[in-house]
Order: sequence, then C-alpha cells, then structure tokens
Amino acid sequence: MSTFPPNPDLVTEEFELKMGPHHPSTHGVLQLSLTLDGERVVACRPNVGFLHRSIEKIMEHRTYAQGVPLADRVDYCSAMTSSLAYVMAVEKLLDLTIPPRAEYLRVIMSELNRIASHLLAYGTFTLDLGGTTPFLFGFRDREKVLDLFEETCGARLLYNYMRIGGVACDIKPGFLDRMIAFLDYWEPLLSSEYEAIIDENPIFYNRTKGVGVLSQADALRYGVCGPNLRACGLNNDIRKIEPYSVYPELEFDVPIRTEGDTFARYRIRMEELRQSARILRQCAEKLPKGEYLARQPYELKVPAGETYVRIESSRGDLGCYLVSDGSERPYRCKFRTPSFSHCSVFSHLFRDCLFSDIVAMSASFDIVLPETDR
Amino acid sequence: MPFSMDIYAWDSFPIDTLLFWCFAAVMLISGLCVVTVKRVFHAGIAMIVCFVCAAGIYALLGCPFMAALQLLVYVGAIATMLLFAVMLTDKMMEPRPNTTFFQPFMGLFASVLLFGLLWLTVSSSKFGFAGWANSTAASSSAIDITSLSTTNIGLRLLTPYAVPFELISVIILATLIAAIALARKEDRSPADSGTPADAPASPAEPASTPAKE
Amino acid sequence: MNRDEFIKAANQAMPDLHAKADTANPDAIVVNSADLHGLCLWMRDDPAAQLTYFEFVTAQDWPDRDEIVLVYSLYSHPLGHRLMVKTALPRRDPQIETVSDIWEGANWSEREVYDLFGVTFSRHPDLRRIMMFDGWEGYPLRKDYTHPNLIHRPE
Amino acid sequence: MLIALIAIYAAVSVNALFLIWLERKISGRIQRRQGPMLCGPKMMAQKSMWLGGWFATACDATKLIFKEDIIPSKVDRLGFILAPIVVMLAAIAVYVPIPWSATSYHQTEQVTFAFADLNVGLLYIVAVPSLTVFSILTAGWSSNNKYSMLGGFRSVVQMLSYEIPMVFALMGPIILAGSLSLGDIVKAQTQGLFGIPFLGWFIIPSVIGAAVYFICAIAESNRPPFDMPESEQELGTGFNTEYSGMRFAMFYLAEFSNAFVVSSIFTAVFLGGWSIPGITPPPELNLGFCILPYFDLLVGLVVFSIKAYSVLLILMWIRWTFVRVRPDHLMNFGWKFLLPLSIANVIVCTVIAAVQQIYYGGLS
Repeated sequence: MSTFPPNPDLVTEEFELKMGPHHPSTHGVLQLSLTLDGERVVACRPNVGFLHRSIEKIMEHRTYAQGVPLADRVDYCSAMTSSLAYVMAVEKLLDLTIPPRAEYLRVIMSELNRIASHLLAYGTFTLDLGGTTPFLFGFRDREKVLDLFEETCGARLLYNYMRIGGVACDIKPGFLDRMIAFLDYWEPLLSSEYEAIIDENPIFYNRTKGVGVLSQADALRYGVCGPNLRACGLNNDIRKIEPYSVYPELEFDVPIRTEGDTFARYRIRMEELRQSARILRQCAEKLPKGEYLARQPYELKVPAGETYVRIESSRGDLGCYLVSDGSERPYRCKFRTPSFSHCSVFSHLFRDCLFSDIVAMSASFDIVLPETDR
Repeated sequence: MPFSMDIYAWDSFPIDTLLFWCFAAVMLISGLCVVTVKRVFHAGIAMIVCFVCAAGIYALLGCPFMAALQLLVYVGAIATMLLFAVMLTDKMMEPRPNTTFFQPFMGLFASVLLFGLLWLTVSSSKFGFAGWANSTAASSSAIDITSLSTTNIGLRLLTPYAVPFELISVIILATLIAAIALARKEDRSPADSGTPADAPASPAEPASTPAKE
Repeated sequence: MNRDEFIKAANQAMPDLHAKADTANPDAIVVNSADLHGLCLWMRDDPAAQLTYFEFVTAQDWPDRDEIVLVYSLYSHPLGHRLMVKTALPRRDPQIETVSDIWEGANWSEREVYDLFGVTFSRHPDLRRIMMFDGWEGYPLRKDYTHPNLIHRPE
Repeated sequence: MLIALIAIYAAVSVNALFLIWLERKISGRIQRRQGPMLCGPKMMAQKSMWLGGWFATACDATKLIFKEDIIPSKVDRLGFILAPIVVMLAAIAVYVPIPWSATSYHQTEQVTFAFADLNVGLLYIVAVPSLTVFSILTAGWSSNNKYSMLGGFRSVVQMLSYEIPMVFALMGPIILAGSLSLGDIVKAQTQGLFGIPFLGWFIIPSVIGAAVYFICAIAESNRPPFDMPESEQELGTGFNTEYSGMRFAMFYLAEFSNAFVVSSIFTAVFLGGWSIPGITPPPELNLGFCILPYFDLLVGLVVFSIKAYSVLLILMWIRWTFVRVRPDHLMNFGWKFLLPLSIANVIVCTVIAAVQQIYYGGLS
C-alpha cells in the first residue's frame, strides 16, 4: 500500500481523441477513438467502414469472369492473392483442373506479390517508428518487383492477371532471368541493409520488444491469422497445413516465433521474405512448358452449389465463400479477410499503453483497410 | 594597428537610454495587461513579456549575470509552470466572474500603499549613477561595476554567505520531494508498478461496452 | 473428422439436435436456430471437435423461399478440420442468439451481418452498423434492396 | 550597432537555408538517392550530385513567403501569432556569444571576434532556449487542436528534463576554464593539459560531458531521434500542425538555426573553437603583392566553421538512421542516466582542474 494517501482534489480528466480516418499512420481510413489519460491510452474503439465499396453486392450483378478485377480490389496491396482465392473458388465449383504451367505462374506471381507487400509493410512499419531511411530502402526495391509485374500484366497495383482456368497471359521470354537477377541483387540486401539499420538499434528494441504482446489464446479467440498468429507460436501457414496448387512440390519452411510482440511480427515478415525468394528460385527451375489457360466460355454457367476456399495471402488466410445458383452470376460471394479480424483485436490490445505504442502496434499488424471494409 | 572590438560607437548615439525607456515602457504596459486582460492565457503571456523586459533592464544596468538568471528562472521555469497550470485548468474555469463594485477601489488603495512604501525605500538609499554598462567613462560612484561581475557573486556566495546557500539547497530538496509526492497518482498497487507510466489501479472499464455517444 | 462423424457426435452429445447434412455445401450441417448456441459451445469445448478458431459468419438471402440462411464457419488448428453450420431464419424479423461470448472474433462478423442483412443478434455487446454510418436505413446485401442511385444492368 | 544586428539576421537565415539544402542532400545520400536536383542550373546538376539543385531551399522559402497565411478561426490569436516570432527571436539571440575567431595569440591582449563576448556567455546560452520552450507551449496550446496540444506538452517536458543534464555537462568546461565567457573557454583550450600542449581541447578531460551535452543538444533542438513533439507519424507535425506559409517557415528556420547553434557551441566548448593545436596564424599575411589584413581572424573563422559543420554532419547522420524514442524511455534516459553521468563529469573535471592548478600553474 502506498504510504501517501491519494490526493483527492488532484482529479485528472480523461479526454477523447479521434485518431483518423485522416491520419498519417492509420494505413488507410481507419478511425481509432481513443480515451487518453494524458499520454496513456485507457481504451480504444476502432471504427471501420470508411472504405466500404460493397464489392460483394456488385459481384452479385456481374458475371463470373467480370468478378476477377473486383476480387483484385479486395486487397490492393496484394491483388494477386485476393483474385487467386476467388478464381480457385470458382474452379472448385466447376471442379476444373488447370494446366500445370498456369499453376506455377500463379505461384510465381503470388510469391512476388508477397515480397512486394512485405516490403511495403517493412517500410511503413519503420516509418511509423520514425525511421525514414528504411522506408526508402523498402520502396526502392518494391519498384523493381512492380516493374516485373508491369512487364507481364501491364499494371503495377491491380493486375487482373488471374483467369478462371489459368492466367491472363504467358510471361515474356526474358522474365525468369530478370526475376533471378532481381533476387540475386536483392537477397543479400536483406541482411546487409534492411536489418543492419534497424535490428541492432537499441531504440528500436525498446520500442518493439515486449510491446503489444498477444497471447496465442487471445489471438485464436479474435481470429487473428497469418504472420501475426505465427508470431504467437502457431503454424497456420495454409500453404503447409492445407496445401493448394503446386505448393506440395516446393519445399520451404515456415518461420515461427513465440513472443507474440511487435518485434516477433516484424521478424516473421523478414523471414517470410527469404522463404518467398527461395520458393521463387525453385519455381523458376520447375516451370513446365505448355498451355497457360484452359479457355472458358464468356457466359460461364457454374453448377449450383457452395464452396469455401482458403489461401495464404501476405496478410493471413484469405478465404472466398462462393454460393452459385446455376446462373452465370454468383448468388453470394463472401471474402473472409485477415485485416478484418486484426482490426477487431485492436480494441482488446490497445489498453494501458502509450500513445506512441499505438502507432507501433497497429503498424506491426500490417492491416490494410480495403480488406477490412471490402 | 591592433583591431579592437571594444570601442563601439556607444556614446555618439544614446542607444542605451533609448533602450532603457522602451524596456521600461513595455514593462509597464505588460504589467498593466496582466491585471486587466480578459483571458488568463493572455495574462500569462503579458507576464512573460514583463519578465523579459526586466531581464533587459538588468543587462543594461551592467549585471548580465542577473539578466541571464532572470531569463532562466522566471521565463524558463516559473512562467512555463504557470502557463502549464493555466492550460490544464482552462476548460474547467467558468468565464471570468464580473468584479463586484468595490473591488477596483480596493486595488487602487493597495497599489497606492505599495507605491508609498517603494518611494520611501528608494529615496532613502544612496545611488551613484555609474553610467551605462559599457560606457568607458565609468565615473567613480558608490557601487563600482566590477563588484557585480559573476566571479564576485560566485565568491561571495560561497565565502560570506555559505550558510544561507546551503540552507537554500536543503529547502529546494524538500520542495522537490513534496512535489513528487503530490503528483503521484492514486495509490499505485505494487503489482503494476513495473508499467512504464504509473497506471492507476482503477480497473480499466471493458472496452467492448463503450458509453453511448 | 469429416461432416458425417460431426453429425453423429453432435446428435449423440445433444439428443434433441437433429442435425442434418446440407445438400449444397459438402462440409456443412443444418441446425435449427434455437439450439445453435448450445451446439457452438459443444463444438468449442468438445475434445473431439476443438473448433476453437472462428472464421466468419455470413448470410444468404433467399427471397423466394422467404428465409435468410446464416452460415457459420469454424476451424480447428490442433485437429486441422473445418465445419460449417447453417441455420434458416424468417426474412421479416431474423433474430438469433449471439456467439460472440464463445468466440470474440464473432463480434465484428455478426455486426457486419446485422449491418448488411438486418439479422439482430440478441445479447450482442455492441450491435451497431459497422460498414454503413449509423443513420443508414435499409440492408444493402438483401436481394430486394433498392437505393435511388443503384443502377441495374440492362438485361 | 544596427548593422551588426542586421548582419546576424542575414547570416543566420542564409545559413539556415544552406543547412536545409545540406540536410536534404545528406539524407538523399544516406538513402541512396539524390537529393533535390531540379531547381538550379542544369549543367551543374549534370556535373555532380552535390552541385545539383542548390536553388531548392531558396524556391521553398519564396514559395512559403507567398503561401497564404491561414489563421484558423477558433485559434487564440495572440498566442498563435506570438509563438513563431519568439521562436525565431530565441533562435537568433543564441548566436550572440559564439566566439567565431580571435586575434593572434602572441598579442598581450587577445580580442575574440564574436558578436558580443559576454562574460556570462554560457549562462546566456542556457537561458535563451527557455524562450523557445515558452513559445512551443503557446504554439501548441493556442492552435486549439488536441494533437498540437499533445505535441506542445511533450516538447516542454522533453526540453525541461534535458536542460538540467545539459547545464551540468557544460559545468565541466566552465570549471576547467574558470570562466563563463566562451572566449575565455576557447583561450583556455589553447594551452595544453598537464603541460602537454596538444591535449588542450576540453573534449579530452571531460569526455563524458561532451557525450552528455551532445545528446542533450539533440533533444533540446527537437531533432530526431528525440523529435517526439513534432513526430509526423503520431501527431501530424505536433505543435505546428495549424501553421502554414511564413509562420511555418519561421519554425522550420528556427529548428535549423538551433541545430547549427548547438553544433557551434559544441565546437567552442569541447573542440577548442578556432584553435589549431600548435599553429598560431600570423596577424597579417603578406602575399608579396598585397598584405592580407586580419589573416588570423580569417583562419580562426575557417577552422571554427569546419569543426562546426563536421559536428552538424554527425547530427544529420544520426537523424536519418535512428528510430524515434518513446516518451517514457526519453524521460527515464534523461533523468536516470544522463543526469548522474553529468554530475560525475563535474566531479572528474574539478579533480583535473585542481591537479592542473596545483602542478601546472593554472590555465587562465
């Protein structure tokens, strides 16, 4: 018990601060209404829905083939993986097997997209902590990945590259060597530049170690997935536990850490970058010849039925629940997105911490608002 | 011809008398503002302007040590603390109560009394006008300028006035401890004393039942 | 455990459940809405099921059959299997008990279903619209939803 | 007298403009990109990265001058207008006692070339930043928005709690030199330590003091990694969120002139201002066809600015590599680590000064 009785007339009044939706560090349009007691955060209530484009409603009025560009926009930071989930759901309903070359091209593109998205996450995470130099490192190399995308599918952010039955177009002749050249240039940089400037930095340690610790039970209760759950010590990489497309033929390992704090999440993403590079190198060798698209009729009629397909996008397990009633338009299409559940963890996690911790923790979860609001 | 920066062209233009008058004028006006201005925050700013002008006059009187000290102690610490207090309580204070009828007279009476007292002390003590700080023609006067230099102040502090100097440091220590004791939050339960900021022991209300806005 | 073992185990655990297999969805079971809450508790706590991971809840609007079908999807990391539970609710005033006390992840998903389909979840801690602003009337994802600036494709 | 005042203003603002350009070039270089390259003559840009775009800050300054000065309606007008003026005043007032150079040594009566070599130089330098504390507080409070208020409080807390270790760190050289005036401190550094002529610089006897002062100086001038008050990511440039146009330019120039002041004080107090150990430049240099007057002043000025800019480069280098410190770490670090260290430094310096006094006949 403290020897000094609390001072009755020293009444401190908490004040409400709305952080967002227009705020430099909320990664899009998320509003956190914080009740602050001076510098300390007492409670936080995230409000979402500012970027709700009702993609699911529009999909109900579009044919299956027109749904692919819409699925891209569910998560524009890794558009390949979100359209991949939709396309695989449709193929599962049609139970259509696609040519092996298309499978490999899909894996190459989604792994490249994972690298681009993790570089974005690395940049914004360190920028939110105040380090502007790593941010520029991340974006400089992300440009090189986007050039590879632009060369194949003509776009840098929303690719519209997946098709029901394969991929939109084959890769240019010199694509693989350019990709390998990029990997050779970029992989040593990971340790020599990216981690060198940040990892041994004591200020970075103090700001991230033991901040925003999420226990595995809480994470499961809130439906956290992807790197954030692997940081709590659970292997939930769908490419391993529910292997889809050609992942069984590629060997790579899944980084797992048990602390569950901001630093662990950051480390997991850096390791995943290395694993993606490894996968890309194997795909470059094993890419078979042959067809890249099993062409489907434009007015495709999918037999009635429901299916739920889950893939490992860069932010977690992205699922597409598709209901069709036999017509050429999906009856109901629901995207289960990782950022939606990550956002719901914020109200549980941002309690009794400092204002500047909020920025660090929300950046470490790498949430992206288009996914949350769909 | 050794170049010497010493001799400014002080005497050709009575710059220091001009400076003195404007310092004094600004000081008087800001002093008045402190009392009359509506918002407390503006009164705080006026008070700071008053302190800065006082520091200016000290500098002109040839005692830069006092001027720097004045700036450091008054403007840096006391005024900032006062502004802090004003800022933190500004919302809670209801608008300025209208002063009742006979308050201005009380004020006038008190100020006249104070002025009389000041006049007595000033006129009874002997002042020799020692000329402005840097003017070379330092006429012989009751108080010679060099006695006010920093080294003399330092020496006097530690030799003849050593005892009060130590006493002051003890008092300051006491006030420091009292301030820390006052500012502590409610009783800190020993469990969470490790948290970075001393969080109150009050159970945090569950975030999922927010107050209806 | 695949779907049929789930049905046998569920019917065994709760005699008056009468869980049936769903026709359209290969790994979904159909339950009537009254005893959904009991089933969810059993699914999370039963050592054979251990469905501790709540993925999502969504709804399908069938105006011709005049019912809204709720779909719960649950997954179990330790055992690696998934189960989907479907219940039917009347279209006029769909009402069901919340499961957010079993899994906190359901809190936001149920708010989304409430916002887009109009299904009210009783005893939900913070049932507000999540996507639309609070003053929005109507439930967008219902099939018969019309809005002044909603343009339908010319047939 | 007035010309001296105008000279200070001109020198400070031009210097601040140059510093902004230098900062952007250095940050570019650290981030493996070129800094501003477009504003400025094309052919110089082609020659080398460092020559390109040296018009950039001039363009920024003119742009900011012509930008509209918006004063939001619900703002406390007096405080809002007063704050940038006082910040600029304090930033320029600190330049007064800095000893740029001095007449050559063998003269009996050595005169330091400074704007005004006060005999309370260091105390003045510690006193004037308290004006910036006041103005940041008023800026934060009077712009009447929660973020700038938070930024204002954070900056006051940070500056106050780093002023005390800074003062203690400066205590070391004062004891060694025996006087507060910066000119005397630099003169004391020209004599050697313990009889060895080359160890004159005060960074050698009070190393701890130099380190502590450097850290506190970064915190005092609100530069990263201590830039909690205007951290873009959290508070949206903290206290100067509501400012625009010329007022924002004032805050910006004040920050950079503060950085230069801090590094020049570090050179004056710890790196032996204008003195090159061992070499004393002659008063006039006759180049055969003409006599270069005040040559020693010139040499002193050049040496001083080389040292000051090198310290500044370190400041910039630190700015672009470190992550921001959390406020409570800031406080713990300041109070529990820097303060005891600086007090220890005072003890060490008194011991050295005593030894110096007894065996080697004193410094001054």
